[in-house]
Amino acid sequence: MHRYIPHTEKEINEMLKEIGINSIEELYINVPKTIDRYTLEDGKDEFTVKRELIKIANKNKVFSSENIFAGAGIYTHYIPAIVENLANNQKFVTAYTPYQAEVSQGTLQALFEYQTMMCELTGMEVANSSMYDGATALAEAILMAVRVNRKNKVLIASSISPEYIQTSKTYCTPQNILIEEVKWNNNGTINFEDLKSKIDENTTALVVGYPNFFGIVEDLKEIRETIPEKVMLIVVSEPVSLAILEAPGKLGADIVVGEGQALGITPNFGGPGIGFFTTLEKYIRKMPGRIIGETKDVDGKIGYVMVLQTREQHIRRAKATSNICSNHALMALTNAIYLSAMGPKGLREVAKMSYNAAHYLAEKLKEKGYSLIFDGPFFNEFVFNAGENYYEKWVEIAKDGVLGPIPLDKTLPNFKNCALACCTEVNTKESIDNLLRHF
Amino acid sequence: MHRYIPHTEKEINEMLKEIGINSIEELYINVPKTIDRYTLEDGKDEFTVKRELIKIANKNKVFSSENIFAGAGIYTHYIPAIVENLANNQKFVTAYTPYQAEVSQGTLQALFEYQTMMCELTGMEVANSSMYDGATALAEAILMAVRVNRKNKVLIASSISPEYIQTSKTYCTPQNILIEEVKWNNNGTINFEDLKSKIDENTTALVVGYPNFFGIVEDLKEIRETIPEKVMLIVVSEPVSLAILEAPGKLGADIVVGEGQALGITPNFGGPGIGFFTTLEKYIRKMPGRIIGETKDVDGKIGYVMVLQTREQHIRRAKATSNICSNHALMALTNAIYLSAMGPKGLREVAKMSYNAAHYLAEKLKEKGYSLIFDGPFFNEFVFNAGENYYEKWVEIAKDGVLGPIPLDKTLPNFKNCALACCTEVNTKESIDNLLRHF
Amino acid sequence: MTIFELSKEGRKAYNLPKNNIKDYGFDFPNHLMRGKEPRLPQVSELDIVRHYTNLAAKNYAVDVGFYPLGSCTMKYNPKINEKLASLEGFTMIHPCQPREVTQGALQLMYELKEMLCEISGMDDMTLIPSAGAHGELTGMLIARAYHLSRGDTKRKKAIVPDSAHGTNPASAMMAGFEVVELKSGKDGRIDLEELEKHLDDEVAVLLLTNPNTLGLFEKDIIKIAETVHKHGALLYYDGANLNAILGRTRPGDMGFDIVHLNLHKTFSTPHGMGGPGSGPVGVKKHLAKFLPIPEIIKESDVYKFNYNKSESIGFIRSFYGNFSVLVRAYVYIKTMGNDGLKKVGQMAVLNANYLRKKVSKIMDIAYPDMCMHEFVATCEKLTKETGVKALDIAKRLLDYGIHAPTMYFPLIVHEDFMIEPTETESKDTLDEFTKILEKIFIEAKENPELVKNAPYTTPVRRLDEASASRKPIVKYNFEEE
Amino acid sequence: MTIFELSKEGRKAYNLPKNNIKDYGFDFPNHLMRGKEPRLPQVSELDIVRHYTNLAAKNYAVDVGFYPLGSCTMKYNPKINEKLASLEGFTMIHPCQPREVTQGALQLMYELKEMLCEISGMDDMTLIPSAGAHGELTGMLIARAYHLSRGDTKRKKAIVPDSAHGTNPASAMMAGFEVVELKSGKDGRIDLEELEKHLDDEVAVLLLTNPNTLGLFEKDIIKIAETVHKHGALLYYDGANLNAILGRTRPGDMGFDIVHLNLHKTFSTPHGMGGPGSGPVGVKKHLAKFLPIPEIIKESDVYKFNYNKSESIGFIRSFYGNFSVLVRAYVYIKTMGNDGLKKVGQMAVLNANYLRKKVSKIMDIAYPDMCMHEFVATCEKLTKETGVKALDIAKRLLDYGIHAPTMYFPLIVHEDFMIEPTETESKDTLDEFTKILEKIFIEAKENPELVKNAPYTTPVRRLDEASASRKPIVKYNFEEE
Repeated sequence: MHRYIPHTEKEINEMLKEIGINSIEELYINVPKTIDRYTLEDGKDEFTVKRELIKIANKNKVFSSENIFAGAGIYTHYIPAIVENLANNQKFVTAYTPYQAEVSQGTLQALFEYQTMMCELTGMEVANSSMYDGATALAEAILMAVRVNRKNKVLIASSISPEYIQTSKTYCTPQNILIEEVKWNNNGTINFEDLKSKIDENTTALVVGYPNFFGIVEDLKEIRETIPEKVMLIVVSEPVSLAILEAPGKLGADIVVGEGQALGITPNFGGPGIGFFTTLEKYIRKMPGRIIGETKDVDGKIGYVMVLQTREQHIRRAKATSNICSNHALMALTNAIYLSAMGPKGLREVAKMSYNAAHYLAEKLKEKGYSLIFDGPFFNEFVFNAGENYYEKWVEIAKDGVLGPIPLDKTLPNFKNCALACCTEVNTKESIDNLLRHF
Repeated sequence: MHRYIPHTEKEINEMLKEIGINSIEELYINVPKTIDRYTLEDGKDEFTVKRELIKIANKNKVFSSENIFAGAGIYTHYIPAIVENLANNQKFVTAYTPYQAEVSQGTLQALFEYQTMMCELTGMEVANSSMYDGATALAEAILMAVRVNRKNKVLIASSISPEYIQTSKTYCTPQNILIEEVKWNNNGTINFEDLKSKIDENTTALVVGYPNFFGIVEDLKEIRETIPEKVMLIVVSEPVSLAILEAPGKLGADIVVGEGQALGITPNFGGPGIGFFTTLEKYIRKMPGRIIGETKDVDGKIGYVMVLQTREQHIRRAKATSNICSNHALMALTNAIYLSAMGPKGLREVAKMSYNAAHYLAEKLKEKGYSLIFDGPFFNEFVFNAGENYYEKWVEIAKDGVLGPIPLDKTLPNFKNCALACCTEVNTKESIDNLLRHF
Repeated sequence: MTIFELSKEGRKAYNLPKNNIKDYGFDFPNHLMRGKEPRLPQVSELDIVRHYTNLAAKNYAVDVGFYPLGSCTMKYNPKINEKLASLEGFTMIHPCQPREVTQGALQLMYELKEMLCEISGMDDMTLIPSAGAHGELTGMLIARAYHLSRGDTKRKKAIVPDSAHGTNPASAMMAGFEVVELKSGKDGRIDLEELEKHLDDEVAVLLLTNPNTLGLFEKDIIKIAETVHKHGALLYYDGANLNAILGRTRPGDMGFDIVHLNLHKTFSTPHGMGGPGSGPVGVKKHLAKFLPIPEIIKESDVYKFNYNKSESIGFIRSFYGNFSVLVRAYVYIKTMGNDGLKKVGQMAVLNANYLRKKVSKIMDIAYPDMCMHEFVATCEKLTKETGVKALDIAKRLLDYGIHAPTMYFPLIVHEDFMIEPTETESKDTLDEFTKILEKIFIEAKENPELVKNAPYTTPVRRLDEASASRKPIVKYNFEEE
Repeated sequence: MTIFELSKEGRKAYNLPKNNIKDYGFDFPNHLMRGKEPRLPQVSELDIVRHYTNLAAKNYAVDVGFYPLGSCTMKYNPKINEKLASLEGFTMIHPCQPREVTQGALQLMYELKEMLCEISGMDDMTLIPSAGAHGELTGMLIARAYHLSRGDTKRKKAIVPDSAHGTNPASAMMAGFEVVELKSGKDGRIDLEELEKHLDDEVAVLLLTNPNTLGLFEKDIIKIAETVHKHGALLYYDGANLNAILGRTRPGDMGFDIVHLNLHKTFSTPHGMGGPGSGPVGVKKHLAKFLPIPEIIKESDVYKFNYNKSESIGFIRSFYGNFSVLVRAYVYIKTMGNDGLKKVGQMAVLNANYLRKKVSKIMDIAYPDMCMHEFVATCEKLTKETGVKALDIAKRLLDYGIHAPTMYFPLIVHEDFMIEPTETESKDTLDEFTKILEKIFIEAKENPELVKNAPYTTPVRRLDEASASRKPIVKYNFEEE
């Protein structure tokens, strides 16, 4: 038998006998046989599979971290060794949703602490314990805003990640929610005139980036003051930046969502990362996703359980706040371990170093005659005109071991020859100078 | 403060106050200050250290397993992924000697099971739960034999690994134990005439390899019948071979020792591996090293403890059976996990495949005109004349990605141009054919 | 103790590299600069290591023992999958790297898609959905797009059996459908007549799980498919229970138009306390154009993403799905292969039926037919007799070191357990489980309070869930507040 | 349950590659062919995973909690060390690879040797010894070789203080010395006069641990060294307690001729339930030629092994020592550096003295002087008063989730605890320990039986060690026998 299947021939026979049948075939009395063998190879031994997979992995170029200047939602930060070591504990990895709270306190407490950390970072009152990614977190935020406000128009700054906007549209269209985009200014922040002109009675919420896709930090205070009180402010944020930027919760955000990959998760070719989702206490019963709460056991000992499960599908079915069941809990744990390792000061240092590195790169590019597209204040990403045939150059230097700023024109045709540059604490002066040699 | 040292300034002051002193300096009233700073660099961050170490690691060539034809005590077998995964459990890794048995049952039971497995493999009655390596295990075996027999001459087949012989001599010389080598025959087995001529009243033990350093399998039965009953038979064995070879315990061995690295431990540039040590029950109180035994707790529940500690240094001091304290327990665990994964049939398959691969290589080499030095039956290693300037060729093909048979002449000057070839289950026909292209 | 209580101002567990770059100050307006520092923990590395090590020790997991959680397929998660998924060539690649230097990742995804198409009997597949429910939503959006593309705008209804997973109706609703519940027949299966009654030209899709959540195979599936198609609707397959039919039949062969798979169930990727999972969606040829963006294609030996799909439902998340999960599933399929997958199906069904037979001696089986990978048993009689409920028995199982089965689901059975052993459990384990269950039933009869107050030996005892939801405390209450 | 009891004939957890080589049969004589198959377990992969996962859960470890095992320096083992030591460039290299393709390994060993020489104040070093005791033996053999090389054949004695680690006399004996015990002075330190009495031209070496096992620094060390040297003997340093003096003084500076270090103590490589450790041995210049074979050298930027040392003590094991352990220590030193190591010493001593002060309020400190990294306390008074022994208190500590300190050692104190907190523990942890100890003392006075019967909450309760040694059962008893 196979090494993952423990049955011996003897046992199979004993079991068939207990069931009262004579063959495996009889187990399938109710099931038509429509296939006897797949057009797959037969199973291979571990050694051979390992060799094959290493071969495949080797076809992917692994850039040395300091030579990565690509961000756009997925960031290369240094991940302390303890993060991987602890998150790989198989008692976390091979557990499922904590349906039996008494034997899932590890999961539950870790997620409870994760929620707390996300509330602290965003300045919000409640967090759920994870969405799939930033894009779906935003889509769910919009759906929730509509559940709260019961109006069906949502404004969204065009400077949000195109994939986030598109995902939101995919989620919103069947609900007849109208998504309207708001233009940006020359400095990359939201255009207030356009914004004002689009707000109407039917507007449920405004979505802005903080920082936005172009790295520019929106003035949330001014935005909050500009839009009517009833219009909910949904902020898409990048969590590392929140170590230096004022918490959106302090500036009037109603929902803060975003991608949490930057907090200790490897890039994974884009997934899994994690969507974080925080909001105000008053909306908690309208919130999608899993929420963990503190309680006591019969002996008065503190413990943790899933709360407000009546919002969820297994109870509420078609009336659930969302269809999320499996989420990204292991990634929430990873975030929590990372944030425990960095603490407020470490995270601030990461943010500060990322900021400095990006500004150094921008300064040097400008010195070389490359122009930045937006002149607003940016965090660790910025868009610049990279010159003719940048795409080809980019592929060239990638083969050479440097993952340069991402060409934007394939995604955003208006940004011809433009690139989105990103720096973090792992980019050294030397690696930036090395990148610059290609410009 | 440093990330491994939790003290805050505030706490340091509180602690000094509690002690009743004003400065760290005062802690050292009894200690002269002879150094203020080492000529070392200051501590580096994890990211930087990681980069430096990867750079160093990359200066070592990692051969693809199927291209490794070097053995000589360290073997390249396939190690199932669970072995690493489970042995890396930090509750094993960061525990110490099970002084508090009640909270060390994991360690104790695993070692108890390891002892059982080694007894099964060797056919012996008792095993300790580890020595440093095969060489020191042999040295300790000789010392034990002398403790038992109280005679000071030990015969050792010259066909044992030169490092094992040398180590034994290092250990034996201060005890005035005389080690005399016994020659080999043309077929690589022990020369019975030389053996007989060297046995005398003062002979405590004979040491033979099974298989020996040249891969040749000695006839233990004939040897046992040849030497007087009182002369202890110490067998140095290779554990994988024991899946197909008769257990030395069945052939009259008194002590069986060897290197256990082949059982699931990575080569590690030679260490850590593990020395195994098995013997007969009647010698248990003369045995060196740690031994785990089964017992019961006050409620009658089965548990495990260290036994016969009165043999050990912390109690017996200068009269201890040996000075071994720290041993290679984690490697014993690794052996046990590997043996659990392979079972009797898997291990036999490993042995059989290794045997076949080595015999295929030998056959092809002979076809090409290379001669084998010994014509005795071999397991998975053999010595052949590799031709003029083999050493240079060997270095050349190593740079090319093949770790060829080990040149012997640097260690054994009599074996000019000879090489020790080794195959295991990971060497495929293709990889052997590829090696042969260089011959 | 929470990690926040371990925190000490000034303690640290980090040490960052120096980048030798000057300080640029900040050019944000003052009111956008952070005022109060987030109260993240300030702890040492050892504090963190112990905290999470001790938390993990409080978890039950597949690696600890039997986890017969029905509908969740808690099978063994092979360590080689974890090992290979952690290769830097898979984890350390950025999604925006040029395709010239990510051909391995693209090849793996392309091949996985092909293999999953073969296993499910579908023509095309997307690997993007991040969970089963995400796959369901994707599937429902495809159904919606399909009907709209034909100008058929009145198909607003989705039919969902009353035994279905809760995510089915929730996902249908999210895709804009009105959900119509279909009552199960007396034998726990779809009642064809009842179904016919619900089918009209407003029905867009019927969602089925087959075998269904009772572990019963819908024998009439071919007829069901014909009927659904006859009415112009689509048939959707919830792949949660695919494990049961591996090597025997395929959703595509049964007539399903759309299917989602749960890689974290059938294909052994770990459940991670709730995720990440992966819920690829396969479709028949006529629906391929609606699959989400991007699709992965192969053109003269080069693997590429195609974003140019005018009729696609669009983006359903960022990037390409949960790639690391895909790697694990790929390794699993390579390891099992055609022969292994067939054995998986067979042994999963054998285990379930064996356990069903054994459990039937202790409590009633809800629908005592030959089951597939799982079955539903009810302790209603015991409850009436002793007051001991399914929940109590579940908690008592924890005392004996076994994870409780799914309870109180499907909703059409009362005081029930949905028990799925999976193929990776041995007869010994099943026998042990039966023995313990038997013991608990005796306890319940002799001393019901003992069972009602269980568990006793767990890290915490029975928790007050009701008041936790009434007044939710969902974050740590910092003392200074 | 043992893994043997899980075994079922025909179950398997392996799957080997095919090598496409024909079967050669066997050409061994029949009587050398295995008769009975070894009764290794036949289990599935999941069986193995659960077995070892559940075994590990029964272990206390540094990663679980406070482990103040005196003399063992149970400090935090950083995970980055583990991670980097597991790089294939370190684990998957064969010791016989040509040096042309192992320069990284050789460089690391060479640099580690240099760094350890600097830290210990010695001139040369071997990294080969595999444990502290192996290092001691190596050191003793060097002492022996030194005297013999001078033709001084009558130096047969090694002096060992009565407070020394048991390995000291055992190692000296193994090197052929006759062991002479030196009684400690009233202050727990070496009594110079007493020492002088023992020194004569038959003494080869004095073995010292400094600070000694009472945690006290031998203040007279310079004088001791002079005296020993004056008599023609050598001074050996047992490095078990090196943690205490990091950044302050060095064995070499104190006049030691030979020193062994414990990388698994001072340099944070994990203890692995007992090993593998590593016990490098450093010597002053005049002894370098006696170091074991091979030595590692650097010649015009090429690192090499040198086997050509005619006066060497020879081989002490195969190959080059525990290389993987060396990698961890190298990473640790790089991480800590000059500044970090100094802090290690300071905080280790601070912690010990703080704890000494706190514990002194509960029980007597054996030698109440300023201590170094550890101290010895005795509960003799309590024992007389209540019958509760150090062992009982130790077992009761386990109930409170703390590993007991070393007990009944050194032998010169009774009912004692040797407590070494290490620098990686926080004040909070020390305070918590004190609180628990206090509680146990109260328990002992109010209800001695409670403490005498401890532990209660551990995986097993107090075990019968006596009968286990009387009739040792040292392997599983297969039923069929």
